[in-house]
Amino acid sequence: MSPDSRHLLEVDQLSTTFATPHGLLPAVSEVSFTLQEDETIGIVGESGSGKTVLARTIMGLQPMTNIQVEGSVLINGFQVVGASDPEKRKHWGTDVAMVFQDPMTSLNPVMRIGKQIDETLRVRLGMSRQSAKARAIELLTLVGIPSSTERYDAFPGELSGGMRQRVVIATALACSPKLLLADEPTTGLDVTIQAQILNLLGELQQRLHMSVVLITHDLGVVATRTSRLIVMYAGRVVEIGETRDIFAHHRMPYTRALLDSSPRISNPSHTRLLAIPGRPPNLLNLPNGCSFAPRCSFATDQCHNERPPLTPSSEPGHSFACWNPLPISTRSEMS
Amino acid sequence: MIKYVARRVALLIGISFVISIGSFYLIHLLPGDPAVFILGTNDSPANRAILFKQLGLDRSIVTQYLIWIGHVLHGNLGISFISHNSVVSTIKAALPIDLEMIFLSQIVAFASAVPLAMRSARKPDGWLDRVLGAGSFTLLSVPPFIIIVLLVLFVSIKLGVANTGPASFVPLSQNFLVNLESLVLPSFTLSVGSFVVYYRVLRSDLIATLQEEFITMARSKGISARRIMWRHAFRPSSVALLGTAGVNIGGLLASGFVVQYLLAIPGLGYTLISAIDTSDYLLVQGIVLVVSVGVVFINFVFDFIINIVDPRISRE
Amino acid sequence: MTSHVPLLSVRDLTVVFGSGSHAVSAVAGISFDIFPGETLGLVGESGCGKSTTGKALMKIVAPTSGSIELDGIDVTRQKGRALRNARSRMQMIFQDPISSLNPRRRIKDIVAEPLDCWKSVVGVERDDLVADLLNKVGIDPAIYGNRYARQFSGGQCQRISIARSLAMRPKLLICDEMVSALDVSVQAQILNLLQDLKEEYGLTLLFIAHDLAVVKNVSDRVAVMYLGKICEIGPADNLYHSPAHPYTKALLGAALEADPDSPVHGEVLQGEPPSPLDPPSGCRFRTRCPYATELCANEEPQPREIAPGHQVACHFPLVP
Amino acid sequence: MTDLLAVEPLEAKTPLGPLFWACVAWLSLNVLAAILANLLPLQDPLFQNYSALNAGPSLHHLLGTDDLGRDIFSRIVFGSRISILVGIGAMFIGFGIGAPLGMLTAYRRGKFDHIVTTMMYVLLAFPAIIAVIAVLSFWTPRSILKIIIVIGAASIPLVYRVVRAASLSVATRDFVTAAKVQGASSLRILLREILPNITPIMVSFLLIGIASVVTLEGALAFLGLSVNPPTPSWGNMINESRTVLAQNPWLVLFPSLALCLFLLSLNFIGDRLRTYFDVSEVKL
Repeated sequence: MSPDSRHLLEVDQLSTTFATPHGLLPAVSEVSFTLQEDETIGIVGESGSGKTVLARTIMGLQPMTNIQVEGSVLINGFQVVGASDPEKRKHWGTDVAMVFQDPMTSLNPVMRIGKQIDETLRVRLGMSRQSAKARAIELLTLVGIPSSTERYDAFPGELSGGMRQRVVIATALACSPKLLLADEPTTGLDVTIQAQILNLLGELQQRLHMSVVLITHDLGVVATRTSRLIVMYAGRVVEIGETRDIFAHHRMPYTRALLDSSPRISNPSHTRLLAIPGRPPNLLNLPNGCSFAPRCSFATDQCHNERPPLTPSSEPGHSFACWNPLPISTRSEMS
Repeated sequence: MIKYVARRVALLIGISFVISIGSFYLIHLLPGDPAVFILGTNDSPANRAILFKQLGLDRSIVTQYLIWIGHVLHGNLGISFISHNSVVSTIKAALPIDLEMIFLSQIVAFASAVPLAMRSARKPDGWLDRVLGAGSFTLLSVPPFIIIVLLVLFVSIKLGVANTGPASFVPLSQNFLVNLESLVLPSFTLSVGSFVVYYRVLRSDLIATLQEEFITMARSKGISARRIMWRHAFRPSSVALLGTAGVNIGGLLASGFVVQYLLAIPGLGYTLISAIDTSDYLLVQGIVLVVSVGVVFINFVFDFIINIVDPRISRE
Repeated sequence: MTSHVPLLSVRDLTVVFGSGSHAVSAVAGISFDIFPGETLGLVGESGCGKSTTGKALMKIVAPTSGSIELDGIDVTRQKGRALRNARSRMQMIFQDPISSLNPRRRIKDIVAEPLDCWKSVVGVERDDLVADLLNKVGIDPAIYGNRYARQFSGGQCQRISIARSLAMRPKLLICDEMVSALDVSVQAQILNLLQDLKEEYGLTLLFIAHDLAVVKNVSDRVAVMYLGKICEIGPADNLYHSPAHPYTKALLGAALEADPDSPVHGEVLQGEPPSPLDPPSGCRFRTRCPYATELCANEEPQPREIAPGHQVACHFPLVP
Repeated sequence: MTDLLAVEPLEAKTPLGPLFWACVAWLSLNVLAAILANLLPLQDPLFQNYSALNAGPSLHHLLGTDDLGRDIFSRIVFGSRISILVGIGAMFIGFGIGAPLGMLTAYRRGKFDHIVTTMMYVLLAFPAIIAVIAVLSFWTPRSILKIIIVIGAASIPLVYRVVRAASLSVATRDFVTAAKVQGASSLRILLREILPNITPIMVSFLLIGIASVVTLEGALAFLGLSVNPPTPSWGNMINESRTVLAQNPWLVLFPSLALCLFLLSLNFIGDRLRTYFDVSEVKL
């Protein structure tokens, strides 16, 4: 982290609240972080942790109705929060692009894949029909699609899941965005295909000098592919820091619990997992204090009544939200 | 794709075969000797001989069918013993009126349903959507024979608009403008039913499509809302619309019958009802056959269009 | 812990879907044994036939050929009541916890369903048994027994499914991707619960999953499937530590560990599995295998033992 | 651990609403009046009062009289009998045959399903309204029973398609497989697992189906193909009114209003029930 590098993305006290028939639902609450050029940051959390809503709020893709967004999101100097759709359209695709979770549903099923890529080129960059097609085929080759000229005319239904995700990536990269948000880009893909896609994203990031936000529920995906990591629980950042520090010196009991409950290949078989009791809280009915307190074995009265703020730990850039943090040098049983 | 079309054509032929058997068998539903009914008041030995030769009424039922279908395939549906006209020429004279009515009504229905459904879908539960929702739901419960009677009552009788009332029909070949005038109320009546169905089907499919991930993906590329609606949302949402339209054509013919009956417009419906009233059974049989096969064929064409619109269907 | 007489013995099982040019051998001749009290893990990527294998064992899909012997009785050709009888000794838990339970029934009735089908236990005894089963899986029958299935979360539904499957005291439990729809923290709860109940009820498990780490965690032995065939089968620790089939190695190499110090896989398996409509000749993995030779194209490798209980179907098994 | 098993409250459903209950009340009133028409203090619907031809609404004739001096109110009440009888009768036939067949083929699949579904598809392609008109015009003399049989038969493929689609979406879910695996018999699975899950959609389709049948009967009566005058029905009242449209608009307005309100109530109840039970995943 050299001090002179620019912050490409600055998220400050960002909250997203949905108005539902059953009350207000705070999907994302007071999230702040920054991202430098060429950096990859990971966001991990279970379902309902707010990671997907966070990604969409950063993009500014949320619908306008029944939703309240507060705080600020600056991407390359552009304020996303409060911007109108036409304003955002100018920066979507060129400043920031997104790769979605399910390649089965994120491509238009009745449009040839080539057309879905060159549509962006023609609408956004004003390219001619021929040059857009040539560029689209180039992009398909770039993301590793064999015989891309023929595949240009294929419908998404004719491709496998891994191939479709490559097409989604090609579409996202069409206007050379500076920031790529990847929301669970490999969930639902087989392990060997997952490895191919993650390698592809890593390669492209270096080659095209992008910053990447990698959102996942799988600690394995972020462990070796991100420099910094955010752990989310119930819509809040509960721990943030360099990836290595989080794995080795996590202070928040939830992070520990998440690591302990994932089975590992390196463990001998029949290793008893340390499961967290209960399940993630109902966002419509959050406890007053720490959201994790009802499931936490270290919880005290303070945890139940007062929300812990993000507190710096000993390593630079490492903070956690906990009243009773784990002692500094503990490593969990994993290593 | 070719395989799919071949399968559909085979099915079309099969269905037409079933329809031909059904239409053929109709005259045997008549209680007693069909010849008595078909000849009506013209029951003379000479006519009887002609009829027996034409239909082979003294042969086995299978032979009768083969004789009959042989005539049909040569474009001969027999000669009515009531009106002494060939059935085919009567149908040829009436059919264009139905087609014109359906054509006009469908233009109105699509031209109003598509843009309104799009506006509704853009803001579900907005004021426009609520008004159209309640309005279309109410219209769903008003049968066409009530619509046309009320239109005639208020427009032709109370307001006295010319050329719209009963028996004011003028053929297209005679006077184009008056012809159009005389078809305004009938076509409008037909278009109301179609509009309601098309609007509701397209609106709900558009709303579902607009929530799909690929629409969010298209937005994230920086494409305008208008382009997303037309290029990305409309096509995948139009499958049910086209399917409904195909099925609706059959219903339109029936609504057309009612409208023609009231206004004495000599289309197929009016001809059919008059034929039933005068017990002109050969004419009824001919109209049933032609209309049924026609409706099935239109359905087939719509199926084919759906396939082009959504390549997923033939791939299954 | 395991005896030498298998509880379940599968020989040359094939399942073919469709016919003619559309025929797909989802399972293309597999043989394996499961011994009483053990857990056999079955891993592979989507479309490899692992779920079809589980369904064929339960006869939810009809096996095309081969034999399935449970406790020495061939269940392959059984029909009607005999089949229903055999099924009560084998039970299955499905992937989608929500879809596994009828949303319009109360959970105590769902758990009692097998008992009601067989009329084996009735009246108060039945109610007590249901209550006991629900308690065993951590759901208080007094509070929740009368709720409808649709009111429960995924993890809870999976608990109810487990309770239901244990009602007839089956010998063999087939778990088809039973934790893959759950969050990590809930997944660990269910895996632990399964382990506890396995010991308490003396169950034998066939654990089908795509997640290598989960399979390793629960299994005594592991079988790896690729395109309808078993390519390697052996003791879990042994197979994970020194995989002999190139596919097993590639699969393990692609798996991600939650550890920043684990090596980043430089070489990953290229390409995608070929279509099962038209599988490659000889060894089915040869089109993606870095070690493939002409022999692999011409001759299908047969399973052979390379270590006690460790079999591999490869002409050139990797030596540790 | 049990204490942490928080159970979600059932999704709070939006209530059915006063309009729904108003429709139910209106419908009940219609049906009750039709059943009890003979016992109610109504005038004879066939009695011709020559001193009051084409009279407007008055105290003596609440909704006026027609061109033959018959009481419109009484004729509307008696006319509703035909519509209701045909609607319920035809749907009884349609559901009686179409529903069990649809459930069975969806559960069984295989060849039997393929044959029956293809056959139904063929029948469905045949325009039902034209088939009904054709059969009714040849199958003389017309009677209410014949009308019920013909419309009922024509509705079988439609009911079959809806029930099969609904059953199929249930039959492919894991809990049906689970029941099979536990040793449940086919009959038990059909009645215990599938039927409860498709009941809401069947009820809603039944109501909308009755509305369609009543509309069809109205159109037939309007064309003079239903019950013969002087027996009143909503359709033939509207038909008879068209000759005196200019002189006596009441004659068309009241039966039309009665028919439309009846249809609207049926459609509204059916639609509300469908959203209430959230069966939108099954496309009709």
